[in-house]
Amino acid sequence: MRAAVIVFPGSNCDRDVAVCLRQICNTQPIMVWHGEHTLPPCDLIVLPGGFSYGDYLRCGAMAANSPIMAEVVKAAKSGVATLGICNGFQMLTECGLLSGVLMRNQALHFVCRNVRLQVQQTDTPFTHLYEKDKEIVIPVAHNDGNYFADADTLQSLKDNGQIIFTYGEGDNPNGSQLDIAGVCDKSRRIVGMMPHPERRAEAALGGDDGLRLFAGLLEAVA
Amino acid sequence: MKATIHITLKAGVLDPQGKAIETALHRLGFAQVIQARQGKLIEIDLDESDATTARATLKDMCEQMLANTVIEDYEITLHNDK
Amino acid sequence: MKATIHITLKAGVLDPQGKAIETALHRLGFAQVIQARQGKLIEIDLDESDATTARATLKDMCEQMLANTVIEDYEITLHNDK
Amino acid sequence: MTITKEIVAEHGLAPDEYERILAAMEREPNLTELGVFSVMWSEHCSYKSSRKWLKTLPTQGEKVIQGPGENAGVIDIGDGDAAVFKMESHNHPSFIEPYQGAATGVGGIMRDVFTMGARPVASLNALRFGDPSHPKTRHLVGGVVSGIGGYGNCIGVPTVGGEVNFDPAYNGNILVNAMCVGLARTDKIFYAAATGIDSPVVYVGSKTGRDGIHGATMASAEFDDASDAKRPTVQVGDPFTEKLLLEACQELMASDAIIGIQDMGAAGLTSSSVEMADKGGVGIHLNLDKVPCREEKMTAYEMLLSESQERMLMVLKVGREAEAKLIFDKWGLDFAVIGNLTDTNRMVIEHQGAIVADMPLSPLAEGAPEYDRPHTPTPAAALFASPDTHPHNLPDTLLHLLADPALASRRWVWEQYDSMVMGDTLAGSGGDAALVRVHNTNKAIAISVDVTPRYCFANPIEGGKQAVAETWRNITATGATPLAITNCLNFGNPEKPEIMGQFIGCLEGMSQACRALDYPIVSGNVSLYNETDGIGILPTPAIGGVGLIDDHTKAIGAGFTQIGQRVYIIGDDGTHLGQSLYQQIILQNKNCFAPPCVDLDQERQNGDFVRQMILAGHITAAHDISDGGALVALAEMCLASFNEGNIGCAVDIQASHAFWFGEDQARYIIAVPVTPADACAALENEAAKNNIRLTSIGTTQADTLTLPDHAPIKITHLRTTHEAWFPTYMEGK
Ligand SMILES: Nc1ncnc2c1ncn2[C@@H]1O[C@H](COP(=O)(O)OP(=O)(O)O)[C@@H](O)[C@H]1O
Ligand SMILES: [Mg+2]
Repeated sequence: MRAAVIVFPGSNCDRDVAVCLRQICNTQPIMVWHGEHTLPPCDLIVLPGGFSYGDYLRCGAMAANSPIMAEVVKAAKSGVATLGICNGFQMLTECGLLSGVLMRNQALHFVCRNVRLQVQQTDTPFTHLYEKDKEIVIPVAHNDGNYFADADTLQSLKDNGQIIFTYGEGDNPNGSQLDIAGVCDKSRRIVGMMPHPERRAEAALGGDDGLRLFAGLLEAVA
Repeated sequence: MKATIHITLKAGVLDPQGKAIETALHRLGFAQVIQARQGKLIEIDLDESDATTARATLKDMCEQMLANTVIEDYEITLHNDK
Repeated sequence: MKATIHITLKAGVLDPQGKAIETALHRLGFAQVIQARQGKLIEIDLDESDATTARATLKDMCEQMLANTVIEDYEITLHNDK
Repeated sequence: MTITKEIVAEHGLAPDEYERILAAMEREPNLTELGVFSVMWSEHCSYKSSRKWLKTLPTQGEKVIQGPGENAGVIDIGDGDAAVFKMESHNHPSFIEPYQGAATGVGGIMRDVFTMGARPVASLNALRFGDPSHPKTRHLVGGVVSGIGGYGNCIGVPTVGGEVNFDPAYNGNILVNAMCVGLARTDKIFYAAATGIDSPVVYVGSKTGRDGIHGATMASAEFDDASDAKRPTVQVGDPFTEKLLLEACQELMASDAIIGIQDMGAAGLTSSSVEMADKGGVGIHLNLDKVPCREEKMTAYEMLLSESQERMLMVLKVGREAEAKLIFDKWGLDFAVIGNLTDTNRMVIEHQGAIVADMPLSPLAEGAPEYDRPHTPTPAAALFASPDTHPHNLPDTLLHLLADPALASRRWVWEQYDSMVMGDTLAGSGGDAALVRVHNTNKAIAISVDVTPRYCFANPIEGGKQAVAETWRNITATGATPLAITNCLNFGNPEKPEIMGQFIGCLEGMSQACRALDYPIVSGNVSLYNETDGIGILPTPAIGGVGLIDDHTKAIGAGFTQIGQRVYIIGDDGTHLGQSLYQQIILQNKNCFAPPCVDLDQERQNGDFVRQMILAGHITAAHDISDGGALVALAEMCLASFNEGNIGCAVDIQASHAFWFGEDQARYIIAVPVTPADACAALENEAAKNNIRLTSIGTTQADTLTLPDHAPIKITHLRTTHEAWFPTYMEGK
C-alpha cells in the first residue's frame, strides 16, 4: 500500500500516523507538503490530526484551501481511499467531501482521553477487520469534535449506513449528535473520524484497536 | 477601504458557545437574557477604493474561506476611509 | 431589545488569528488585503425595552464576563425590535 | 533628556545602583541605555538577591553535560542521546490574564529547550492557587488550565504531568510554573555563546510589537505621543507560529550554519543580545531599522525592551545567511540580519542613522549587582502531639480526605491536555512520574514535579530536602533511575530577612538532598516578590526531576494489576502527623507544627531497593507515600488499578491513625505476586539482607478496599468520591 500523508503548517500527528503506517506497510509513507500542486500516485491519502493553521478561523478551514487539497479532492472523488483523523476530519467536512460540521465541544473544553467506540459498519475498507457492534477503545484529543448536521442529512447518513463509528453508551466526549464519532461518504472510501487510531497501535500504548484500521486498509486497498 | 464582516450561525444550527454564554450570564444573575449567540467579527483593510469591487472581492473571500456557508451566514459592511 | 456586541483586541495586542487569516487570504490570491483582524460578535436578546437600562446591563455583562478588558475592547449596538 | 531621580526610580533602580551605572558608563546614560540597564539589572534577569546562594547548589555529576548558565540543562541519557530541560515561572502575568499568561509561560519554556537543539517531548506544570472559596480562584484555575492546554496542544507537545494545590497564601499571587523536557543528540547541542568577529546577527520568528514593556510607563508615554489608550502589558501567545519556529529551527540546526542561538524571553532583544555577546566575549552592533516590527513608529527603547513572543536571535557563520533565510521563508517566518559581532566588548545600537546606545557589555551581564541580603532563619516549629485518643472511623476519614480539594482527582485538569501526541507517552498524569519513551528506542525518561510548601514554611531545610526527595521517589517508583533536577524557586519579598531565611533554608535542604541522592541541579529559575499587600506566598521551591529507564517494558505503574497479590509498606511505620493533611483537614488544626524529617540515607536505601526489585521483575505496582499518608496511597493504588479496573485490597493489620495517615518520608507501598510460591519470601529475605523494613499489610482483591472491623468500601464509591470535587467546583455548583 502506498500511503501519502499530507502535512500542513501546524499538523502535529503527521509523524504519529507515519510511524503507524510504516509498521503496517513496511515502508515509509510519502509525506506531502500542503503547498504542493501534485499528489504522487497512492492508494491511501491521510489527512492527519493537529492544529493546521493553529485552528484559527475554523478548524480545518484554511487547510481545506491549501493548494494540495484540490488534488486530494480529485483523487478522493476518483476512488482513492481517504482518511481524515481529527483535524483531518474537520478538513474533509470543510471541503465538502463529507457532510456535517464539527462544532466546539459541548463542555467547551479540549478533551483528551480514551473513549469506547462502537463499530457500526464493517463493510468499508477501513473497518472490515472489526466485529460489528463490538466495542473498541481509541483515544480522542480535540476541542471541536461535536458533530452537527441537519435532520435530513442525519437521516440520509443513517439510511445509507454512513455512520461507521459511534461513541459507546454514556461515553460521548463532545456532545456529538447521534454519538457520531466517524462517518464515511456514499462511496465508503472517504472516512473522517475524531478518535486517533494511530494512538492505539501498539501494546506499549495500551493496545492495538487502532492498528486494525490500518491493517484492514492494507488488505483492502493494496 | 475598511470592511467589517459579521459571520453568524444560520438559524437552527447548534451554537455551543452561545449556549454557554447564555447559561453563564444567567448564573451571574442576568435573568433578562433571552438568548445569546456567538459569531465572528472580521475586520479587513483592503487596498481598493471602489465600493462595488471591494464588496465583490469580500464576497469571494467569504464564500471561499471566511464563512462555511453550510452553517454560516455572512454580512459585509464597508466603511469609507476618513 | 436585541443587541450586538463587538469584542475586538485592543490596538497593539498581537492577533495571531487575524495574522493567519491575512496570510491565508494572500495565498488565495487576495493581494489587496492590507490587514485582517479577528474579533467576536455576540448577539443578545434582552427582555428589556428601555434602551438606557439595556445598555447599562450589557455594559455590566461585558465588564464582568463577555470581554477580557485587559486585552479587549467592546462596543455595544442596540437594535429596536421590529 | 536628562535622567532625573524620578526616572531612575520609575525604572526600579536604587540610587546606589544608578551610581554604579554612571561609573560603568563613565557618563550619564540616555533613556534607552537606562532602560537596558534597568531590565538587565532587574531581579528577574540579574538574580541579584539569589545569585550568591545559587552558587552553593550542587550542579556537577557524571551525567551532566550542561549545568545552570545556559537556556536549559543537559544530561547524558546514553547512546548519544541527551535530555534537555528547565522549569520557569509565569506567575504575575497569569494572575493578570490567566489564559495568555499561562500560555506564554508554556511557549517560553519550550523555546528555552528547543533553542538548545532539542525537540520538546514533554511538558509539565506546577500550579498553586488561592483558597477555592476565594472569588477569583475558579476563574484563575479555568483560565490557566485552558491556557496551558491551548498552547501545548496546539504546538503538539504532550503535557504529561504536574501538580495543582490550593492555599489561601496564594490568593493574591498564584504560581504558574512550566517545565519542558526535550531530546537531542549529545553532539548536536546548541549554545548561546556568540563568536567570530563580523558574524551576522539574525532575528527570526514573529514581528516585534509593544508587548510587555513594563517598568517604564512614564518613559514610553513620553516617547510615543501617538498612543492614546493605555497599553496592555499582557502578551498574547501564538502557538501556531511557535510550532513553525520549532520546525524551522530544527531544519536549520541539521546544518552547521549556526554559531550560537538564544530565544528572546524576558527583556527580549536586550537580554538575548547581551547574553550572547557576553558569553562569547565579543561586542555586538545592531541596527534597529532592520528589526521586523508589527507596529509603526516603534522607538529604540521599545524595540529593545519589547517582550513579544515567538522570537529568536542567532549568530550564523559568515556567508550562511541565504540558506538559512530559505528555510525561514518556507515556514513563513520573518528573517532579518540585524547586526554583526564586533571586537569591542560593547553593545552599540543604531537607529535611524544615529547611535542610540553605546554601552560596555560586562557591567550589564556578570557585572550586575549581587546582594547578600539580611536573613533570619525560620524558628523551629513545635512537634505535634497526636490527640489520637478518639480514633475516627477509618473508612470515613479516608473518604473525607479523598474528597478534599487537597487530594481530589485532578482529572478535570489533565484531560484538557493532549498527553498522547507524539506517540511515546507510556504513562501520563495520574501516576507517580510520567514516562515518555525516547522515540524509536526501548528507553524512557521519567519526569516528576513536586514540592510541599506547607513543609517548607514550617521548616525550610526539611521542606527543601523533601521536595527533592519526593521527585526522586516518584521516579524511583516507576523503576527509573533519577538523574538530575531543575527547579523554580518561588518566594516572597527577599528584602524581608525572614523571607530570605526561607530561601536560604530551602536551598540548604535541596543541596543536602541532591548530594545524598547524586541528583544534581542542571537548570532553574527564581521568582521573588510574590507578595500582595504584605502577604507573601508559602515558600515554594518547585522541583522537576528527570530519570531514565533503559528498558521501558520493565517499568511499572502505581495501580494494582492483579488480585491475590501481597501488599507491603517499605520503610518505617507512619508516626508523624505534624503538617499532615490529617492534621489540617480531619483535625481542623491549622497550627504550624514541624513537618516530617527527611532521612536521606534511608531515602536512598529504600529507594534503591525498590528500584532493584522492580527491575528484577519482583514488583508489579509501586507508589510512594506522600500527602495523606499510607492509607491514601493505598486507596490511590486501588483507583489507578489496571485499565481502570477495580482492584482493591484486603488489609489484614490493625493499626493506629498515625500509622495510616502519618506523612513520614522514605516510604513506598508495593504489590508482589504470590506465585511462584516463594516470591514473597524471596523478597522478604532480600529486604532483610539490605536492612530494609518491610511490613505486610494485606492482599489485593476484587472490587473493594476492606479494613479490619470496618464495612468494605467499594472501589467504585472510592472513585466517585475522589472524582467529584473538581468538576463540581469548576461548574460553580
Ligand atoms: N534556582 C536555580 N537553580 C539553578 N540554576 C538556576 C536557578 N535559577 C536560574 N538558574 C540558571 O540561571 C540561568 C538564567 O536563568 P533565566 O534567566 O531564568 O534563563 P532565561 O534567560 O532562559 O529565562 C539559567 O541557566 C538557569 O538555569
Ligand atoms: Mg532562555
